[in-house]
Amino acid sequence: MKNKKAKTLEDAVSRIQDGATLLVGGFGQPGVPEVLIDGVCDLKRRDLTIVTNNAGTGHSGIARLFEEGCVGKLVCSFPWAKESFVFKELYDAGKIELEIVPQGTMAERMRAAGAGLGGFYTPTAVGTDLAEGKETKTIDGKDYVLEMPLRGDFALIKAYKVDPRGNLIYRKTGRNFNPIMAMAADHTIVEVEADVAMDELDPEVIVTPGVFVDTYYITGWYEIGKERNAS
Amino acid sequence: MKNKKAKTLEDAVSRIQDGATLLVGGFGQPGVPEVLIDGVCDLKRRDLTIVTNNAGTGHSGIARLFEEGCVGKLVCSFPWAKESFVFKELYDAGKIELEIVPQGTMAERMRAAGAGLGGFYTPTAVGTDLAEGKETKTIDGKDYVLEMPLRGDFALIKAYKVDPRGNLIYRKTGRNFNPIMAMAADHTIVEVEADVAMDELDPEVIVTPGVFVDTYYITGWYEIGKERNAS
Amino acid sequence: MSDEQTNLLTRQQIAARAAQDMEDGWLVNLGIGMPTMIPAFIPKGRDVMFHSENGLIGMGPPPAEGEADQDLISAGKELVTMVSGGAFVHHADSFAIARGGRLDCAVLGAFEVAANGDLCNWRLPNQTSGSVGGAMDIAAGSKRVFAMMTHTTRDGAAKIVAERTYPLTAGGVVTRIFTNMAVISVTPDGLVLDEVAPGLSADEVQAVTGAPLIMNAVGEIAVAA
Amino acid sequence: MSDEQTNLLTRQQIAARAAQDMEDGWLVNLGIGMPTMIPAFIPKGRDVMFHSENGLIGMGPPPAEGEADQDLISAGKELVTMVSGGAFVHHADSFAIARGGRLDCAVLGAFEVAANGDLCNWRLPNQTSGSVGGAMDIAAGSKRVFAMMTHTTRDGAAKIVAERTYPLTAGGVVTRIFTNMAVISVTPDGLVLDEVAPGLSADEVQAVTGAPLIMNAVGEIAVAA
Repeated sequence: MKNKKAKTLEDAVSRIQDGATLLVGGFGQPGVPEVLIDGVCDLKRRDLTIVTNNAGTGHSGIARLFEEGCVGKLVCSFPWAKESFVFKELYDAGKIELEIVPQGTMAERMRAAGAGLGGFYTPTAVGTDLAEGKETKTIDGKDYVLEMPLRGDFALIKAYKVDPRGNLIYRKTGRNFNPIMAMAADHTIVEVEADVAMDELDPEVIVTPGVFVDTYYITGWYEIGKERNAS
Repeated sequence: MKNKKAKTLEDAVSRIQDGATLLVGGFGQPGVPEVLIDGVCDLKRRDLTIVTNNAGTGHSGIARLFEEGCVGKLVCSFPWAKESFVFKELYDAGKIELEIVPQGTMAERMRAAGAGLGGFYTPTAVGTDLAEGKETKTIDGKDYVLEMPLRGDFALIKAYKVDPRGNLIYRKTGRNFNPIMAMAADHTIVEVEADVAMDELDPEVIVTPGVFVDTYYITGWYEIGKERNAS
Repeated sequence: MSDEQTNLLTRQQIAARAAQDMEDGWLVNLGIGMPTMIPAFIPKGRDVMFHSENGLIGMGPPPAEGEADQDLISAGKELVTMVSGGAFVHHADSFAIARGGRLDCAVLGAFEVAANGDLCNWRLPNQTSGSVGGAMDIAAGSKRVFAMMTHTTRDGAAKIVAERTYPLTAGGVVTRIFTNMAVISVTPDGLVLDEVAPGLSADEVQAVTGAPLIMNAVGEIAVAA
Repeated sequence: MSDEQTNLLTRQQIAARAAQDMEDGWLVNLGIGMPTMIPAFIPKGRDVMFHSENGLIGMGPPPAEGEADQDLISAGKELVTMVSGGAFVHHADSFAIARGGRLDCAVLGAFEVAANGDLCNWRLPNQTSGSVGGAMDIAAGSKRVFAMMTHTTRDGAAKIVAERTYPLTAGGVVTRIFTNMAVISVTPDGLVLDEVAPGLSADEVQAVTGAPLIMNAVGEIAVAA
């Protein structure tokens, strides 16, 4: 059986190259793979495209990735939160590109990529700025916008438990985008609190089947959003 | 709290009127709501459209619905199994209409309906008879067929356990189309083996949230595909 | 100047009024800000479930001291709890609920609402972008959209207008408007002034509203003592 | 006449040969019929997981006597078991796996395969419809599609042809063909005859094949004693 467990943080993320597109899980702080993001920071990559809901908090996580100059473009739904000041500064200085996508469309575009679809028509954003330049179509008397699949070279996600096959379960609202992103990337890397033995996860309750998981790295529990001790 | 529990089989299904479109769960025999189907048979409705994977087995379940003249049209992926002889006879006699849909497209069309989408582009069936008359589009150099959402007036599904909110879990391959159909109908009716008290289903393992469930009817366990004692 | 002196409803009073419209058995999504005050005012005996688009069905009140769970937050990123009978779903399923018409109601803040129900709440006209979040999906998909806001800008300009001037969030979706001055229904015939705050006249409300209000049987907003 | 007398492989032998191509770590979908015989022949030590499109990841062998579970079946509607580390998913997720490119291989029966990899396996030309099941989705989405079939029809007509004459299942998808006479790869240059059954010559295979076969280094199919 393929060993998907990364021994070190560097092993988990080192395939990521300059210019890669990374789908990064999390909504608010739950479900953000903070350890993996730090691992990517340490690689000092350049020109990454990051797809994630928020534009980072304070100076850690995604914000650190911005601050250290690793990111060329952000695709997100909610860029302008108070705590996303690092992103704002870079954006105002013209140092980072931004694509705003409605949150449900963002989730659905990744799901479409994962499901092998070429695109879909959504009622979201019809008639708005965010539909500009996009094909529209009237279907059964209702207007829709054509949206394209959004695929990552890598997904960086956070889960609660993993078994040796890479089957995942999540914890509460830490689930959010993570299962969708796991489906939508060429290579899915999981930060996970704990690993369990084979057969400990009931096949009825697995949220992300291991077929979507390429690599996982065990972090143990940590307080989200707080500074961690270096490992 | 709204009481979704039907006291009798008739209460569970009696809203169904002539001409309604019914999404009926199951693949093979697991997950087929046989008791609900018998309930619909007893209503003696006419001109129903049935969306389900198979064309019935022997003389019971969906096959009984065909045999009693309730169905005007079948939408399915696998009509010509040996055991679907009742359907074949009606079809050959010109008494029933048939729409064949690739199985994955059928699932995705229902999901699209449930997710409020206007349609989607799929690589499935490109260049085949089943794409005839459908719009095609080349996206990023690959050809796709436009498929439309498939919505039901009712979904008739089978689940394993239900709580008072209508939250559902399924059992093994009895899951199949059921969760998708629950999302895609105006009114979802569930046949379910057992009901459990509030808080007995872990919110992490619920497959179909109760928001998709309108009515459920408890049947207890029965041997699938076998004649049942009248209740 | 306090709200009381000017006969304007407080934020709590607007939330309390909007809460009266939440019907038994509804699934409701609440936008960031004022709408999140609604759950505390749901009339007793009514069963209303709250959907939070980050995958939480059955959002409950903030946790008691010391009982917060860092993995349980609302779409507004506040620590919350979960009620009995809730479920967790992922983001695509959560928005399938919203876009697929399973939300009985969404209560959203607004910069501007037009007489035809156009909702503008994601971007200011002088900004090049905004934080859209899930607003467009939820506004486009919900069975009903209630706008909840102050009746005018701080400068006293109308936020309820004949035709929108702000960037659109979703067209023709708002069904009712709850402000610190009035309750207004959006109908095919135009805006209907249903209720005014105690001490205000219908004409006073019309004076700060940018579209004509139909006034048939204007009631008074019931405000708890 | 028995297969042995005519140097044709038995169904088991075709399955055993195809099983050799199942690589360690693969996720594989097996079509109805002959392909379902493959799991028994996977070489020891290779980890191959089987996907059944009715929502079963990790399909295992048929249950032991008395241990069948009525809710656990394959896409071919036979009672099966589940291996350790499997998972159940619903139909949309199951086909997301197939269409989304997570199947390393699908092994499907075929009526006809063309030199360009066109797969025809869902409907006979003289029928007005067929039971498509999941064949089109799986064939269109899998990273590799292996066709597994008798080399000719019962009447001896070629099933491997220059251009398809049967209704299409998916265009240009077949990567390798396993028959009772040969193993053939579909390449941009055309069909390459990789191996022939013991006792058969390459020319004998070409004689019953409807498209030219490239013959560079033709091996012999290894058959267990």
